[in-house]
Parts: sequence; C-alpha cells; structure tokens
Amino acid sequence: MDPVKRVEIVTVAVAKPRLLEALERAGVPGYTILRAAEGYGDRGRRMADEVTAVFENMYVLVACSPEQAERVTVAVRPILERFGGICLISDATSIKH
Amino acid sequence: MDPVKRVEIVTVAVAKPRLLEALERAGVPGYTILRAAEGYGDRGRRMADEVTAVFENMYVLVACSPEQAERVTVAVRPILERFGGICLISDATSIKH
Amino acid sequence: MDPVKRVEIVTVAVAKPRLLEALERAGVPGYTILRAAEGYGDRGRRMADEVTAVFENMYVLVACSPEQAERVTVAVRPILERFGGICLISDATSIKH
Amino acid sequence: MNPAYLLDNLLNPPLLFFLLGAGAALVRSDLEIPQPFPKILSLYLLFAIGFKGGVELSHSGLGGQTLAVLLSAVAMSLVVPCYVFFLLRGRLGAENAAAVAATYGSISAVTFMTAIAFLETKGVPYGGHMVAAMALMESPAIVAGVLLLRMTTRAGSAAPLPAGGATNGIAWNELLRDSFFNGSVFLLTGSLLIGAATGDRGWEAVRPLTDDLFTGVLCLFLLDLGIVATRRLEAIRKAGLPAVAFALVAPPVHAVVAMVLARLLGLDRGDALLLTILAASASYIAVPAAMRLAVPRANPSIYVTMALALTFPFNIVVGIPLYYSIIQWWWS
Amino acid sequence: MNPAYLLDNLLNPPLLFFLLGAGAALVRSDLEIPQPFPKILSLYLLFAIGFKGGVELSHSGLGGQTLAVLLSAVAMSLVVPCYVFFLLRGRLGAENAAAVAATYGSISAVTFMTAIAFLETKGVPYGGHMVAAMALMESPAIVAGVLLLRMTTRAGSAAPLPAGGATNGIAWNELLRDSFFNGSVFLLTGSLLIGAATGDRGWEAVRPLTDDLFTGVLCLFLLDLGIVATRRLEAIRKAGLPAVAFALVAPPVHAVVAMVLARLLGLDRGDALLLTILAASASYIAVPAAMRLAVPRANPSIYVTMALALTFPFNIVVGIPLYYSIIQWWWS
Amino acid sequence: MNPAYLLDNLLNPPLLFFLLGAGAALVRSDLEIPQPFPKILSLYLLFAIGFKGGVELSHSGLGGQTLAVLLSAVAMSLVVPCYVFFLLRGRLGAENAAAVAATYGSISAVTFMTAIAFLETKGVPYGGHMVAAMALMESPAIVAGVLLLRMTTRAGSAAPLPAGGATNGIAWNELLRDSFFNGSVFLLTGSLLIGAATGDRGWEAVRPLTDDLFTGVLCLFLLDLGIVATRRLEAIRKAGLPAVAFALVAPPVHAVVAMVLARLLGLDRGDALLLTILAASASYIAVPAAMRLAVPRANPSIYVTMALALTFPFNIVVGIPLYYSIIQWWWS
Ligand SMILES: Nc1ncnc2c1ncn2[C@@H]1O[C@H](COP(=O)(O)O)[C@@H](O)[C@H]1O
Ligand SMILES: Nc1ncnc2c1ncn2[C@@H]1O[C@H](COP(=O)(O)O)[C@@H](O)[C@H]1O
Ligand SMILES: Nc1ncnc2c1ncn2[C@@H]1O[C@H](COP(=O)(O)O)[C@@H](O)[C@H]1O
Ligand code: NA
Ligand code: NA
Ligand code: NA
Repeated sequence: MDPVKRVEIVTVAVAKPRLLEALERAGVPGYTILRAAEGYGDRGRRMADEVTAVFENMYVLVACSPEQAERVTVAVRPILERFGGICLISDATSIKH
Repeated sequence: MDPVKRVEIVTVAVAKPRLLEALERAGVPGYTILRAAEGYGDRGRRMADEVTAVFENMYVLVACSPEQAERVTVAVRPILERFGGICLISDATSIKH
Repeated sequence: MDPVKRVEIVTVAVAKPRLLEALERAGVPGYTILRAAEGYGDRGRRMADEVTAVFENMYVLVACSPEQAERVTVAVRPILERFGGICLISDATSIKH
Repeated sequence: MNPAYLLDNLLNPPLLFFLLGAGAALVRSDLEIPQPFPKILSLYLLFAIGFKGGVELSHSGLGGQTLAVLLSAVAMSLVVPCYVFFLLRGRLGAENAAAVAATYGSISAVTFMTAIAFLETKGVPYGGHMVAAMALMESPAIVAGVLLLRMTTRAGSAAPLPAGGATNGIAWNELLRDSFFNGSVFLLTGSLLIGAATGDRGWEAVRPLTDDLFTGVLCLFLLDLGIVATRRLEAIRKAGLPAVAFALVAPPVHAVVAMVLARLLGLDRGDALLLTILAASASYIAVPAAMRLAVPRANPSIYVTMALALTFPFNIVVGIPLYYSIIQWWWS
Repeated sequence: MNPAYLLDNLLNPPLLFFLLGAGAALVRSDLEIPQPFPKILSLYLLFAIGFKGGVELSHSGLGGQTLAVLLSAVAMSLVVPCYVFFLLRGRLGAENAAAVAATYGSISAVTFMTAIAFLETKGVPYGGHMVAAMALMESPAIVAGVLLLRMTTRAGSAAPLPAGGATNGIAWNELLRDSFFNGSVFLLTGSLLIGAATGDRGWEAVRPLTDDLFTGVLCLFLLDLGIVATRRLEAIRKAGLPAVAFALVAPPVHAVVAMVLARLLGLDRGDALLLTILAASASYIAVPAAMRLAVPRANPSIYVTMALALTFPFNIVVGIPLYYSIIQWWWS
Repeated sequence: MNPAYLLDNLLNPPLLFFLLGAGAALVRSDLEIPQPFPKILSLYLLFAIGFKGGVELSHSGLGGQTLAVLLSAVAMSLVVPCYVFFLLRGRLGAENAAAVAATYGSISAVTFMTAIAFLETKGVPYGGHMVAAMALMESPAIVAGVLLLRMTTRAGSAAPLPAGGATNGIAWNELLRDSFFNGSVFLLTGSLLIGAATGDRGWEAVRPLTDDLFTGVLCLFLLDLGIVATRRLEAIRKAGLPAVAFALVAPPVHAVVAMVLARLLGLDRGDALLLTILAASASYIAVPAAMRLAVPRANPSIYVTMALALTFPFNIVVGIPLYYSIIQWWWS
C-alpha cells in the first residue's frame, strides 16, 4: 500500500502524440487513456460528434511518485496552454508498483 | 496549483440533457463526459449492451470550487433520485483554473 | 454526505468476468466500468487497436466502505498479478449510499 | 400448426443466427457484437424498411382499405395499453404496469422484419402501408401508458413527473417529444416519407444498400439480439411469474384479435400476417427509451426482459409460423 | 435558376436525409448516428470515391486538358487562401483568418459526392480526373493558410508554432505531415492510386461495395451531417456577422470564378459542375483536423461552423442546382 | 517463383490496401480505422467465409477425400505446436514458447481469405470443406499449446493456471471454453453450420452481403491490419532474433509440408494452395485472445508481433504467389 499521486489530464484527443511524449519525458511508470470524451470549458463545448477528432477530448490517468507528478505538470502545461484542458493532482494509495 | 473539488457523477446516459442543464445552473467552469459506461448498483446491472442507451451509464467529471461543488450536489440530487447513480466529491489541486 | 473509499482498478479487458466475480465476492454495493482504455505500464504499451480485446484495458471505479475496499484489494491482487494493471484507493464523500 | 412452416422458419438464416447468438450466451462464449454497432444495425434496419415501405406506398397510394388498416393499427396500440394496465397494476404496481402497457401496445420492428423475411422466402406479397402501420403504432402506446399512470395516480403522491421541472401537471412537451420524436420513430417515419416522396427513382439509388443487404444485416442483428436476450433471461426470476405468464400468453391472444380484424378488413394473407405480428409483438427499443425518461421508477428489468427475452423469441421462433398456419387455414 | 433542377435536387434521397437530420436536431429528437460510425462512413466515402476516380483515370489517362484542370485546381486552392486571409484578418484576427483561408481554399468531399449523385440522376458524365483534382486541393490550402500566418506574424509574438518543440522557425516536418499525410487526404489519394493501378479488374472486385452502396451510404452520412450541422448553428452568434456573410457569399463568388476557368479550359458540363463545386465548397474534415494542430489558437467554432453549418447546406440545397442551371444556360 | 504471380498478387486491391496502411503508419499519418470497427470487420469476414463454406459443403457433402483433408488439417494443428514448443522453449522460455506454438499451429483467417481472393482473380476453383478445415484448426492448437506447457512445468513452480480458482490441475472447463467457444471460432463454426443447413436458399438471401461485398470489406480490413502490423514492428527488437527468424522461416517450411500432404491426398490446385496457406499462417486473433487468459505470463509483444507483423505480411505479399508458383510447377 504505497502512497502515490494521481494525475488526471483532460485535453484534445488530437494532442495525444504530444502528450504521450511529454509523459515519457517526465518518466512516469505508466498511464491509462480513455478516448471519446465530450466536454465543456473555457474554449466552449466539445461535442465529440464530429467526423474527425477535432471536437473530441481524451482523459488520461497517471499514478506516479510526487517527483514524477511534478515533472508531469511541467511537461503538460505548454500542451494545455496550446490546446486547452485541465490537469488535476490528488492523493491515493496504490496496491501495485 | 489551486485547490479544487473533483465532483464525479455516474448516472444513466439518457439523463444527459438534464444533467448538463443542472451543471449549467450550478455555474461550473467546465466538465468532461465519458459515455458507454457499464455498471452495477441498487437498480441492478446496466450492461450497456442494448440497442438503445437504456441500460447505459455515463461518467462525468467536474473540477470546480467548493461553493460550486455544493451547488452541483444540490442540483444533481433529484436527478440521482429519479434515475439512480452516484455522486462523489474529493479534493485535488489543479494546474489550470 | 458520507465518507467513502474510491477504488480504481485498471487491468486487461479480457479479465472482466474474473474481476466482476472478485468484486461480488468483496460485497461492494456497486461499480462502474469504462472499456476501450489504452495504456502503458510494466507490460509495455496496450494500444487498444487490435481486432480482439487482447491489447485493451478497462477502467473500473468502485465507491464503497473502508472494509469493502480492504476486501476488494485482497480479491483483486491475484488478478493484477496475473494480468497486470493497477489499483488505487483514495478518499471521497458521497451524496448517495 | 402446419409443421412445414415451423421447419421452413427454422431453416431461415435470420432465425438460425438468433439461435446461434443464444447458444453463444448459454455456453458463455465471449462472442459479442461490440457497441455501438448493434445501435447502428438497428438504425440501418429502420432506414431500410422505412424507405422500402414508403416507395411501395408511393405505388399503391392511400386507398380506403389502407386507411382502415392504419386506423385499426392505431386503435390496437391505444386499446391494448388500457386493458394491460388495469390487468397488471395490482400485481406489478402502477409504474411497472404502465411501462408494460406501453411496451405491449407498441411493436417490435425486428419481429416485423423477420416476418417479412419469412413472407419473402415463401413469395407471399405484402403492402408498403403495413410499414406505415408499424410507424403509427409506436407513439400512441407510449402516450397511452404515461397518461394512464398520470390519471390514476393523484397529485400529492410521489408520482413520476415526465419533466424535470414540471410541478404537478403532465409535461406534455417532453412526453410528446419522447414519444413522437424518439430517435427510432423519427428515423422510421422520415425514411418512409422520403421513400414515398422519391419513389422508384430514389429506390433505384439506394436499393443495393436498403434491399439487397437487408436479410444479411438482419442475420447479424439477430445474432446480437440472441446474445442479449439470453443474457437478460437471468433477470426473469426478478420479474416474477405474472410477468412471465403475461409475456408468453399475450402474443397469441393479441394475434388472434388482429386476425379477426384482418379478416373483417378483408386483408390478404401477407398483410394479415404483418398486422398479426404487429399486435403480437412488444417494443424493446423505442418504448424503453421513452419509459426510461417518462416513468423512471418503472423497472426495466421487468418490461424489457418481458419484451426482449420472452415475447420476442416466442414470436420469431414459434409465433410467425404458428400465426401463418392459422391464417392459411382460415383464409382458405 | 431553372426551378426544375431545384426540385430535382430536392427529390434526391441524400439531400432529403440531410434535411431529415436537420429536422431531428431542430425538434431535439434524440436521433443520432453514434460515434465512431460517422468517421467510418466518411472513410468509406473517401475510399469509394477515390477508387472510382482512379479507375476512371486508368481509362482516360493524363491528357493535356486533364493536366490543365489539375493545375487550375491547385492554383485555386493556393490563391483563395491568400485573398481570404487578407480580407478577414482585420475582422477575425490573424489566426482565425488563416484557418478560414485554408478552409475555403480546400474542398468538401461530401459536397463533391452530392454533386456527383446529382449528375448521376441526370445521366451527365464526368471524368475521374475530377477526383484527382479534389485530392490535390486539400493540402496546398492548408500549407498556404499556415504560411500566410507565419509570414505575417513576426517572431517574438506569441505566434502559433506548428510543432511542440520548434523554437521560432516553421516546423515544416509537422506541417507537411499534417497537410499531406492527414488521414483523409492519405486515404483519398491512396485509393485513387490503387484504383488507377488495378483498373477494371480491381473495380470489378470492389464495385459492389464502392459503387452500388455509395448513394445509400451517402444518405446515412448526410443524415448525420444534418444533425451535426444544425447543432453547430447555435455557435453562429459567436462567429459574428462578417463570418456569416462570408460563408454565404464566398460560395457563389468562387463558383463563378471556377465556371469561367471551366469555360476557358473547354470542360464538359459534368466536369464544369464538379470544378465549380470544388471551388465553392469549404473543408470541414481535413482542414480542421490540421488546423487544430497547426493553428490551435484559431477558434474552431468560427471556421468549422462557417464551413459545416452555412456553406455546406447552402451548396447542397441551393448551390448545386443553381450552379448547374447557370452552366446549362452558359454552355448551350 | 513465377514473377507473373507476384505481379498479379501485387495488383490485387486487398494487398495494395495492406501496403497503403503500412505506408500510413510509416509516415505517421493519423489515418486509422476507429475502434471497434476493425473488430466488426473481422466478425463480418468470419460470418461471410463461414456461410459461404457451409453452402458449398452442402453441395459437395463430406466424401472420403474431404474427411482426409479435415483430418490432415487437425493433425497439422496438433503436430506443429509440439515441435515448435520444444524448439523454442530454451530460447523464449516455456510460457512464450507455448504461446508461439499455439499461434503457429493455428491459422490466420485473413491470410486464408486473401488467398481465396487471389484464387478468385485467377478463376481457380476451391472446395467449401477448406473453410471447415480452417475452422477445425483453431482450437486444437490452443489446447495443445496449453497442455504442453502444463505437462512440462511441474506443480510447485509458478506455472500459469488457466483458471482463477483451480489449485494445481488444469482448469479444463475454462480451457475448453476459451479454445472452442472463443468468439471467432464460435462465429466461424456457427456460420458454417448455418450455411450448410440452409444451403442455396439461405445463400440467395445473404449473398449480397456475404459474397458481393467480401473483397471490398477485405480491402478495408487489410488497410487496418497494414497500420496495426506496421506499428507492431517497433516491438520486434524486444522479440529478439530467434523469434524473428522463426516467424520468417516457419511459413515456407510449413507450406512445403502441407504441399506434400496435398499431393498425397490428391488435392486440386485451389485446395492445395488453401491447405498450404493454413499450414503456413499463424493466428493473431483467436489464439492471442485465448492465450491472454490461459497463459497470461506469455508476452503478447512476442507472439502477436511474430504472427501479425512478420508472418502475416510475408504470407500475403510473397507467400501466396510463391506457394502458388510451386504448386503450379509441381502439379503440372
Ligand atoms: N472544470 C473542468 N472540469 C472538468 N473538465 C474540464 C474542466 N474544464 C475543462 N475541462 C475539460 O477540458 C476540455 C478543454 O477545456 P477548455 O480548454 O477549458 O475548453 C473541456 O472540453 C473539458 O472536457
Ligand atoms: N458504489 C458504486 N460505485 C461505483 N459506481 C456505482 C456505485 N453505485 C452505483 N454506481 C453506478 O451508478 C449506476 C446506477 O446506480 P444505481 O442507481 O445504484 O443502480 C450503476 O449502474 C453504476 O454504474
Ligand atoms: N502508473 C500507472 N498509471 C496509470 N495507469 C497505469 C499505470 N501502470 C499501469 N497502468 C495501466 O495498467 C495497464 C497494465 O499495466 P502493466 O501491467 O503495468 O503493464 C497499463 O496498460 C495501464 O493502462
Ligand atoms: Na403490440
Ligand atoms: Na474551396
Ligand atoms: Na498454421
């Protein structure tokens, strides 16, 4: 039962390659991605109803150490600035790592 | 790094228009929706295998201020009473908002 | 507003029947499943792009009491050992249960 | 029943794929048609049958007999909910009785299509107006079910409000939208109208999709329904004996009523079978979608299980050949 | 305009399904084509039209006129973005102007296909090289839009970098990938080349899928676009009057320019209509996908709304019959 | 090898779409067939080929030669895993060797279908029982792979238990379910039986879907496989040289063995090619799904990469024309 940081990121689905690269740079041990997310935020409604992924978001969950979480926030910030979205950090305990 | 409330709601997918209206009334700054959720609860199993969305749930994530979270719970309660589901509130920090 | 444990599990989608059985044994009051999850972890990349569910993960959320959460971690551990994945436990308050 | 028809029916690919799906669910195979493909197959089938019906309607027009059939269909979809509601209210409770009433007043488009596939293998003709009859039977039953519930449960009770905001009246707005603008009703009606408007020229353009592929796609859809219906069977215990009994007895009873009507209206055998199947079948697509919103306290494990796991298999395996045997014997 | 064409067009199933979808969105029906099926329909249509164009190209080959058409098409897709960018920069801001410029320099494959369906109902022939022209018009417009923006906004500004890492130059790498290897451009071009390489033998093998089903699938896709485009209409207020005006005035203006070109090149009526529709239409699939990455600060509620909710319906409801009337009158 | 066959094969649309997909992945285009459509395409192909094989079987019946072919097929699917397991156990470890053994004992339905498309362009006939042979080869290989592993790794070791609860025996229950009731095996076998039962009448009803569209859909599926297989290539380094070598050497070796068998059984050229391709191909759909559960410690990056990224492209690009050249020369 180790304490970990839960990092959650929501941003546009088209930014996936960039986001994965950022997570890799931050050295996280793993991540999970859920696509086909709809949403609403500062940049208006994203209905995920397009014939392309233009208006589609993705949800990413990362469980990692506090230092890795720190690095993730740094790596992710420019992506959120360019494409919009949120990044939340919370605490959890993990039964595997 | 601002403290925020994470509000998570799971309810039937057909209630989406009502739920979005409730979130709007509560004045939240944004939300993210994942559809095609299966589940189990007091009202039995929802297998999301129907040809309609009748047995399908959706998962909604809202990051907002404590006051907004308060208003969300008030607005969401009648929906959960009618259609079933859960609403969880937890703490996080956000690198945007 | 009752305190609850949020248990999150990510593992391979093909293990769904086993996982549900484990949750049932643990006596949880409900759960929510999101399928079609991609991911990365100790066992490499799972792109969810196969024609079968071999490389697909699922995300499961359970809100329950601390004792139930304890039982879930016990029941889930062998599944994670066989198939890989993570299990996170965090705190939340629930407006239903 | 003429056993040849039962056998004929059993050698129909759509039915066999339904049984294959049921078998997959029984042996717990991991075979499944992944979502949202079943939804798309169902949209396709409504699009195809609607268009075809519309084109045939553009040939025949709306004669006196046609109007009489349409009227009878609507009448049945209003009368059935009334008797069902009062019959079952004591046993299932008002909400569940209302949902079951709407379910059995309405129709199952897939059962109808399976009956058409059955007629086509026998070369028996039928009229496009029967598709119009089907389209007309979905909404009235929904409205009837909700109104029966509202009229019999008085204000002050925790009666289900169709609308989020409505205080104690009926939210007509939402009720009409959920019943008449329901996705499947809308697509079926719209395709019917477009088919009627574009006639043969439109038909030529879409025929390879809507007609040639129809039976094959129906096979895939019934494969999925076989899996889903069989999985639902486990919920039967919760539904209770009265519900199970009703789900198996109502189809032949409604079928006989429809046959009498068909005889009185002087319908041909093909149209008679289709009217019979409309009466005998129960909705598990349009009605549940509407009930989920309008009567959320009704338990879908009861009304969907009845329609999908009992009435539907009964009709496509036994009902269609049985009803057709009777019609053959009666009409001759 | 010859009103017969407008009526003919209005009795075309694809257009009627577009209107049905629009109606569903207006009455807030829950009808929808669930994701990712619309994406798959769009891949199918690109695959089918590309293959067909390639096969026809394998018959006709690349003659002098063909090359002239292709060159004109590329030229239009480069010239249009330039004038649009400078016209709208003051009103919409540089980023939005660049995105709109690329949008209108590029083309809408679905509008093109609807025009082909229109020609086919009238039995008017057209050449496979028009599909090649379409394939060639997508990427240059994207590159032009991005370059215009980069050249007019100097370093030091918070200018949009096409690349995550690029410091102040243009990330050519990513720009070219996003414009030329964009999924829809890639599939269309690839199918065209495969069609051209395999010719009639390949065509026979895939014709039932790519040709016979084409119009039917187009109906389903337009049903979805009707829903989506109508929902987008609510964003029009945010787009502002200049954007709305441009979205409705640009199509006929670009159409007339294309007709003049078509006349000069001596094209037949069918090819003339298709060149006209390429010029008059605006992209809401390939260009937004590229702009989202290359110019993320541009607001898709502006450029997608213009192309999808205004220009597209205008072209398929009024534009196609209008342009064809003019061509008929002019060419005779 | 007769170079004309290689060229013929290269001008086949399905193969070209595979290469197009590979190209898209190489240039990092964002082209993809969104999930779950690839799964649905694969279900469609199994449904179609199974039905067709069943109908043809209903014509030919089960003669002596047919039974001999079926027996040989099953024998190969049992013998191959044995030698593969012992050959690779030292290099890849027991779990991975077992998974690779099952993979190569089993078959690739898509390779088989590509071979059928190849035969059809040449007008070479083949028998429906070859589809039955394919259906019969999937499950035994899975069972063999798991049994080999269980029999060679003793209790007390951290041996993979097929079942969650089984203590130290083999969970036969789950093993048989995962191998014989596996979704794709179940659908293929079920469609075969339905095709055999309904014969020509059933065939007429579903032919537009199952036959006419077959090649076109195969193109789309191979487009997806081209993308996915090429992406998997990056995992090759992890798989290691022995795995790579085996994935490229095994197909021609198994092919030659099958040709000898085919000659002994007196098969015609078409059936001979199909038996050869069954032996030479490796499973990346049914077997991985079963291995994931039965031998979860085996690394799918090894066995799926071998089958999908190496053996499959080898067979469809080079193998089919190569094997057919040899058969042509040998049989003449
Ligand atoms: N407060 C929030 N809570 C949950 N999701 C959000 C929130 N704000 C933004 N998002 C998600 O991030 C996406 C982009 O946000 P934005 O850039 O603010 O438009 C939205 O479409 C939502 O899916
Ligand atoms: N304890 C729980 N944990 C996670 N999800 C739940 C829980 N209870 C209910 N749900 C979700 O909410 C849906 C409706 O719940 P209910 O109304 O209790 O049947 C279920 O189908 C689940 O998806
Ligand atoms: N640190 C992590 N954070 C989020 N998801 C993870 C993490 N580690 C593993 N996962 C998920 O669990 C799956 C299996 O993990 P593994 O067995 O470590 O390969 C991965 O494909 C991810 O979807
Ligand atoms: Na009925
Ligand atoms: Na244009
Ligand atoms: Na093999």
